[in-house]
Amino acid sequence: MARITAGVATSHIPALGVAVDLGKTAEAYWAPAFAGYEWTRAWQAAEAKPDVVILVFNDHATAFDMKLIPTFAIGCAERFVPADEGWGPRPVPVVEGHPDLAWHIAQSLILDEFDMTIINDMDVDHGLTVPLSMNFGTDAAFTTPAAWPCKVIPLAVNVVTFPPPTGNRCWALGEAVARAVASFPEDLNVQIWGTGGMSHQLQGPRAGLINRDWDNGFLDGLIGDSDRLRHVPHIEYLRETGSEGIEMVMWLVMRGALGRETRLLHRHYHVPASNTAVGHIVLEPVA
Amino acid sequence: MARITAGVATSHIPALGVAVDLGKTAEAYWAPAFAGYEWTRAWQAAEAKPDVVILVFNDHATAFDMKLIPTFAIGCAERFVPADEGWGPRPVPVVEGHPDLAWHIAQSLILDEFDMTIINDMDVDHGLTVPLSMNFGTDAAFTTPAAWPCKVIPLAVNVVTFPPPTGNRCWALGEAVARAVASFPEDLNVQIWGTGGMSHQLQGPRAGLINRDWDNGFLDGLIGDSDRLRHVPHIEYLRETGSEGIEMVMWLVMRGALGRETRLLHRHYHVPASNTAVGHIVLEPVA
Amino acid sequence: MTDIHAYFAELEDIPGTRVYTGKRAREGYHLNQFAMSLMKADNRARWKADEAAYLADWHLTDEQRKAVLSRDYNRLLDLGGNIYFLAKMFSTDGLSFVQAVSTMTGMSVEDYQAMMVAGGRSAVGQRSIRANAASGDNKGAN
Amino acid sequence: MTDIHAYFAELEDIPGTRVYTGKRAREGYHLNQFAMSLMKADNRARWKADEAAYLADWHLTDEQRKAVLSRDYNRLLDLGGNIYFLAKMFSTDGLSFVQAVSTMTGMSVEDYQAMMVAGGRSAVGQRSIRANAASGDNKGAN
Ligand SMILES: [Fe+3]
Ligand SMILES: [Fe+3]
Repeated sequence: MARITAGVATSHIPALGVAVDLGKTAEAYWAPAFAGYEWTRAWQAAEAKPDVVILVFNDHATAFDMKLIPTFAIGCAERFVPADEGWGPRPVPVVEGHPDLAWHIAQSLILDEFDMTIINDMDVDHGLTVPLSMNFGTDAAFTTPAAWPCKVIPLAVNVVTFPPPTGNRCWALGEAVARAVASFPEDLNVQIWGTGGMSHQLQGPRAGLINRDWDNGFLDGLIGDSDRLRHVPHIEYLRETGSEGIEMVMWLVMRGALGRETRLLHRHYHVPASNTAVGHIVLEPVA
Repeated sequence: MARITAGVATSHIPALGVAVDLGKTAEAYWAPAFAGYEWTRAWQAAEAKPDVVILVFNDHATAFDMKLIPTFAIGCAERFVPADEGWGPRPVPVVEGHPDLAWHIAQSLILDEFDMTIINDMDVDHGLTVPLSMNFGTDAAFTTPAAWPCKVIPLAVNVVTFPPPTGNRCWALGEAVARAVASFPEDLNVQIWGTGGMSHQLQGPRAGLINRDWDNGFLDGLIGDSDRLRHVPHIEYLRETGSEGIEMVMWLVMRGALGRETRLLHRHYHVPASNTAVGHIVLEPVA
Repeated sequence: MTDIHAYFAELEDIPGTRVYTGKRAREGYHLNQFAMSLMKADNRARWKADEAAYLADWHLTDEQRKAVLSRDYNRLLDLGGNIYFLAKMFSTDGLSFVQAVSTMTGMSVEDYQAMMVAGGRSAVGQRSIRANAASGDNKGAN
Repeated sequence: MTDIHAYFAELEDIPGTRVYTGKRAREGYHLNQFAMSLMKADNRARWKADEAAYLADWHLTDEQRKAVLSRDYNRLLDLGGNIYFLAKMFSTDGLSFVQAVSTMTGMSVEDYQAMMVAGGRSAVGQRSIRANAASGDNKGAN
């Protein structure tokens, strides 16, 4: 039986991907941001070794333009090619999907009354590939591996055009994903990742907003058996963490999938990377 | 305040559109199918006069291919062009949207935890244009009017790739659409239409299946205060009414939007039109 | 919630019917996308000029390719084709839905049309492969 | 369920922020689709060769056109632009997110970067236009 063994959340800041791709991770500006991922990379390689990652992310006007805006879309393709976001694709491996499990989850979610969009062809942007760069590989220079060590099921959430799904709906989606994984007959070690956030605002006179206290309170809220984050309204993310801080609702899909209680394995917070606060947490479900 | 004043359901058989477009509605084969729409056309023109129709339909491999399959998609564009389904577009007017109300409904539904896909560009196939042909126009020859007499908000439901949304989810979507319409400040007379069905199977050795009793029982179930149809499982539609009879789940969106109780205004059933049973019902909500 | 395994098992229990599940959608992905390409007039012209050459651009299996060229629609359903996509093929051939659909039933177009005018095919004995087997009634099984 | 009118009213209450609502998405539809077109190298080349000629193919309002040509990003946000779409414009100009974003804050790039290194902009006094007005604190209002 497939099972969700861990949840990982991380910012997916494009500049982190650029630092990896240009070999700048050891520079003074970037080193503290990357340092917090060293524990995770060692754990992924030596201990966690997922077969599949369900990677919750958002597209940033890359695969989707304004013609069509799915609230929840699940990638069921054999593979997903890193997108050209306007300056050439990132020099990272093609992302291999897991169509068997992805279709199973998609169909389970629809029977469970989530109104999924099924995607069979999608290029994936930094929102999906930067978290892979932060988690995988073993050398201190954050060299990109020749192939990603596991399959990936992209789960795209609209957080660009308002309203995004409510926090409650995201959490409930995570719960339903966990039920779907549990009913997949093959024995698979599955992780779920939430990406995006933390504090950032990329637009307008208020750009550059960072709220270290709120972000850390959010990280606290993911640990243990509290479900208070489930009920945080959108307006609070926007006021407290900036207009793009709303991406954090995607972390709630991850949290919801871990069940009633979580245990903290690792945590990291750093300001700034480019315009953004870097946040990262690794959790496991408490059975 | 906008309000839902009536619900209409109808088959959307492409052959009915062809009969209209070729001026064959009075031929012996077609006349009985069309006769049952005369009451409705007179009522629409003289009495009902909707400002907007929310038209629940499915795309038949026209606007959507297999790259992307939204469960529920709502059309928010200014206009929707009749699609070329392979033999030229139907010679019918462009369908004018109602972006104000459509965006309002889309946003309300997302806040109400329906995972809508928003569509800003979509050609519409016979699933949407045939019901317009059956409802609008006043002459006995079913001549297509120079313009449709109201705005249309397309609401596309996946009923092609399994699983479609459950009957319960469709009914609940209708209830949420009604709440959304009720919170729109402008005074608008809104109808909701469910389309597709009734019995038909277009594939395999069992093609041509028709189940007059089941279809009529389904029509019965839409009238009054029963919600038994809400719980009919997909397999029952398939076994009893053919593989394409599943389209009837779209009628439940219409029924759900009419509230606790409905009153019958008009009803029509005829076999056959091409491969299909023609079913049609007009209901109003009982306040 | 619904047991997904029971749900999909039941979908396979209907005589003479291939429900378009995710499993079939995967198998038929390139087949259906090929058929969809015939929505465009240019593609139809290229297809009509040389069907085999046109198919060479699409990742079909040999079995799919053969069934496309021979217009074996039941076989195409088995190989992941969906009827709304396959319709682009038979429309390009100038066939109506009634004509194309009748080829899947083993009936002539005339007999099929006569059946429809007489009220269509009855559901009796056509609801369940399992039930038919249990009752010894093999009519339409599989 | 959420009161939709209250929900959207609150989104307009954040100082110096244009939340990308459906209303803005409608107003900015062609603007954002124009920006999206710059994801393709061919289009970027045509755009760079003659910006005004390139824009003529897109249904922008005169105000949007003017703001595009003058790279007035705050104005573009007012006119329905979304930052992820507008990013295709400033990337084509060779600007990073930090450089482009700083132009919206009235700060120099250097000052903006120094602010970020020092921990970023505080939320204090930046949470609510209404609350600021009530307290007589106008900082960042609108
Ligand atoms: Fe992001
Ligand atoms: Fe249909």
